[in-house]
Amino acid sequence: MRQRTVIPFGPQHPVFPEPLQLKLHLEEERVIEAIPVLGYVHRGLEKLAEQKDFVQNVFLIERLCGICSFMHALCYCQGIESLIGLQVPDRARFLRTIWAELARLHSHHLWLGLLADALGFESLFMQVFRNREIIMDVIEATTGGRMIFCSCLIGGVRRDIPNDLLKETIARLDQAEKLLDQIAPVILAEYTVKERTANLGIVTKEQARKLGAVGPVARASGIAMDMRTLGYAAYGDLDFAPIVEEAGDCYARIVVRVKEMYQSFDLIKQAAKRMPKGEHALPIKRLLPDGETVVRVEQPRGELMYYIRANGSKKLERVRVRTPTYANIPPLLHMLTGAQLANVAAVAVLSIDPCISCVER
Amino acid sequence: MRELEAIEIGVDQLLGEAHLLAQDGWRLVTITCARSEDGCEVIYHFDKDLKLKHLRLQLALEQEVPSIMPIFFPAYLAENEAMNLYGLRVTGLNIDYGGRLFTTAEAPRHPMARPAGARGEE
Amino acid sequence: MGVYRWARQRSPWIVHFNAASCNGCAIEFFTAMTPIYDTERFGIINTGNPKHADILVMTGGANHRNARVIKNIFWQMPAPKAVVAVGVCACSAGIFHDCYNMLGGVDKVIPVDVYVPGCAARPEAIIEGILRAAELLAESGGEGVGGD
Amino acid sequence: MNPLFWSWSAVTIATVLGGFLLGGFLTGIDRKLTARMQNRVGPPIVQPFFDVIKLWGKERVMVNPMQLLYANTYLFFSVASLVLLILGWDLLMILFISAFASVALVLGGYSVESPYARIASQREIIQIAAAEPVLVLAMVGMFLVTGDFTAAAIPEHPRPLLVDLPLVFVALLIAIGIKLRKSPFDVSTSAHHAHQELVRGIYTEFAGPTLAVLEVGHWFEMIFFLVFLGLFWAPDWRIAGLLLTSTFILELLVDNISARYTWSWLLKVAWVGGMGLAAVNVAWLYL
Repeated sequence: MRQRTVIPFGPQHPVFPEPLQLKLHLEEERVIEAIPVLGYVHRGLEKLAEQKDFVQNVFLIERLCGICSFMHALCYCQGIESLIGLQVPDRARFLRTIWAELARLHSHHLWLGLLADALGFESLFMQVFRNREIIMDVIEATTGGRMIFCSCLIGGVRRDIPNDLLKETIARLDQAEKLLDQIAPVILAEYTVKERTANLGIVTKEQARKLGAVGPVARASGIAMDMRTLGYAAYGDLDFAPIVEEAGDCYARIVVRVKEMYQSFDLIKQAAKRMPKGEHALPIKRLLPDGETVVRVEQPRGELMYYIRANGSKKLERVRVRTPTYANIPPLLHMLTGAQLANVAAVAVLSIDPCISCVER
Repeated sequence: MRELEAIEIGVDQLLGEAHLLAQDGWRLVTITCARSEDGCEVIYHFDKDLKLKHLRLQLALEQEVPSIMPIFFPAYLAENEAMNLYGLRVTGLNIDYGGRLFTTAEAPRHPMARPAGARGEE
Repeated sequence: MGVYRWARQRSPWIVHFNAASCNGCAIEFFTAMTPIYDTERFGIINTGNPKHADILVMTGGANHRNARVIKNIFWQMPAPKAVVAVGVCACSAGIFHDCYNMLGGVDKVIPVDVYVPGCAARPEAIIEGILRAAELLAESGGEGVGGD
Repeated sequence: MNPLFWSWSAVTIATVLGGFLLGGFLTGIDRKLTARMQNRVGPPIVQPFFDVIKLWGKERVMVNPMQLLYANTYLFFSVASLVLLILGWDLLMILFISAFASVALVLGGYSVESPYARIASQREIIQIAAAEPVLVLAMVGMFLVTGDFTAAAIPEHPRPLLVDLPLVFVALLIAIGIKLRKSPFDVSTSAHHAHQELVRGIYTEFAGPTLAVLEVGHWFEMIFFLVFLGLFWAPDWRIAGLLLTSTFILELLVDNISARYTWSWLLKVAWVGGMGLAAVNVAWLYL
């Protein structure tokens, strides 16, 4: 019989900034079985959300995940707005779209950097993060925060982006897009990157559907599923189509995300061009949520779903968060089985862009 | 009060309904567990072409519910989580964390379950 | 010995552990390694291995499951060593302090030498915190701060 | 005492001191240049000395006493191979001594329980298997050109070796990329940062002073291979220096523009590419 090793991959592991633990059963360097051990980040946020009132919850929900905090706030606010029957002003819808796309940009940059790092491609990691800093500067200039924007409110957004700042933002983003033009070919055409990622971690269209893959993982397998086509915020007024690749391997997931970065630049420009005038927030005094609802938005990692149940008081009865990584863990386990150890970090785990603090809350 | 358009089903109908949905190409979005007056409420959310369908299940205290993991594999995290946080009794799990998906022995056993004497509290 | 103190301050190697954090601080920590901030100009290297590290950078608070891991990493580090708690969660568990699964800040589990506030802490603040810890390492003269 | 002994001792001491200083500075330059290529400021050139001194002053944590033995063996054989090369001894023997150093490292990795270090040791064996045959072929080529297996014979050869052994030189670039632990060949340890699946591979379980010994050993290994490459343009040390500088920068450049590869690919490149090139060159000389 061949020798079996069990490698506890994580929770503290250098290629992996988050404490996910995978118990990898190896034969030589081949993974026979992978079992995720969760709970290293579990805080009990859903319980806390029932103890605070629904306005305070926005601040709590933003701290669910530092990378896509705006998306969580957006999704939660949309849910509460639908429960109290509030229509947000047009300008707020467009501003939300801009920030949502900025969040997607910085998240995708981050993912690309971490992937490069896991592949041992240090200089690409550095270049991607250099470009990401431009996005972060824009975020800081428009919201005042870097990781946690605190810009989404129930009834609108906390602050406006004045038109001259908007113009400046677009100029900065053009700069970032030009830098991305230099980086993207390196990722997509570099021999070693392609060899390390193509034909690995394949999830076919059928498997992706069965395993419940969402976001870029599903789109890389040929499923045109993008929650933005539901038309929330200002997405209904903008022109875009979900980006789909057919191969379903790790390389296809890279391609999807790189194209989505360009799509985000484009969406921000469209939104800035069609930015309506007017208020950016409505007061919510004396309005209380009642009933239950399910809201979905497209996070950088895929479909984010909130189930909110209120009872007409200030405190909510139940807030259930289903994050995209939660849905992408079954496809991940599928990818890991049979993978080489060298490909575990780089190819399988990072290609779903995991966010463990989202999963465990 | 605005309610979710959910199909109310009984525990014995669950597997049959799930089977039909699976054949029809629906995707399991997630399973939500919530407290109700006398026990626990489980909502199964399904999606097909961006349309949602919900199955609602009212459970009495200590009532068991079959796992839908054999039909929808992605249920595995959600069911284990419900077992952990709500003390839901799920039977027939393929991957069973024994009600300890997120928490360890030092933490409250079923932290989201009803306070004082209700299901799952020890 | 003087020469060791002198070298210690100039070569702080880091191990980073992300406990019950929202990733915000963890990502800002990564950002601190990259061109705009570049911690390597101070000799700071993210070794990723507790046995090679002088400074443990903690982001996120301690919960019931990861407390053991935090202790484990801390005790694997050879003396002298220091701990930097980055972000409000690592300092006091912040908004999560009364969650059922949280123990509190990292200092509930291991001794912390430098507290870096912020939600999320900015990369400049993180670098400052690490350099402060490196100074502590140099002052300790071999006994080790944050030891027992 | 006879004068030969004194001159050998002087050369030995000079090599040990010089190798230590040069190795540290070269590593510093390596890190600085890498940082500059990545749009960073980078550490001071003397940073590797800070690191080694600091490591030397740390607590002695060892998994088992054998670790110290293997680390010191690694350092000793790395130094010995460089000294013997400078003294111009038999190349084959020098090669075996430098292989001993690698074997000591592998044993050090195997001596601990950590699965990371063990898997890295397996990979290191593969690296040795990939690089050593190329080195042996290179020495056979040198022998065919100079008619002598000693390193001292090479500078006396009328023409630079590069003229006769161009393909061997290219093959050696691959082997030296492996030996210097540069991307894409860096599968068993990570040179500066441990951002790979095996943490720092073989080095994972070494800490404090023992790690310092390994670091210094690696400096000597690096100098050894650079001097070995320098033989290709001996005796003109100016051109050899230029050759070495450009080789060094080339390795850095490749390190910076490629991702790390898997060990199976490494074997393919080293055996098909490296050995193929070297074998063609040697065969051509032989005929």
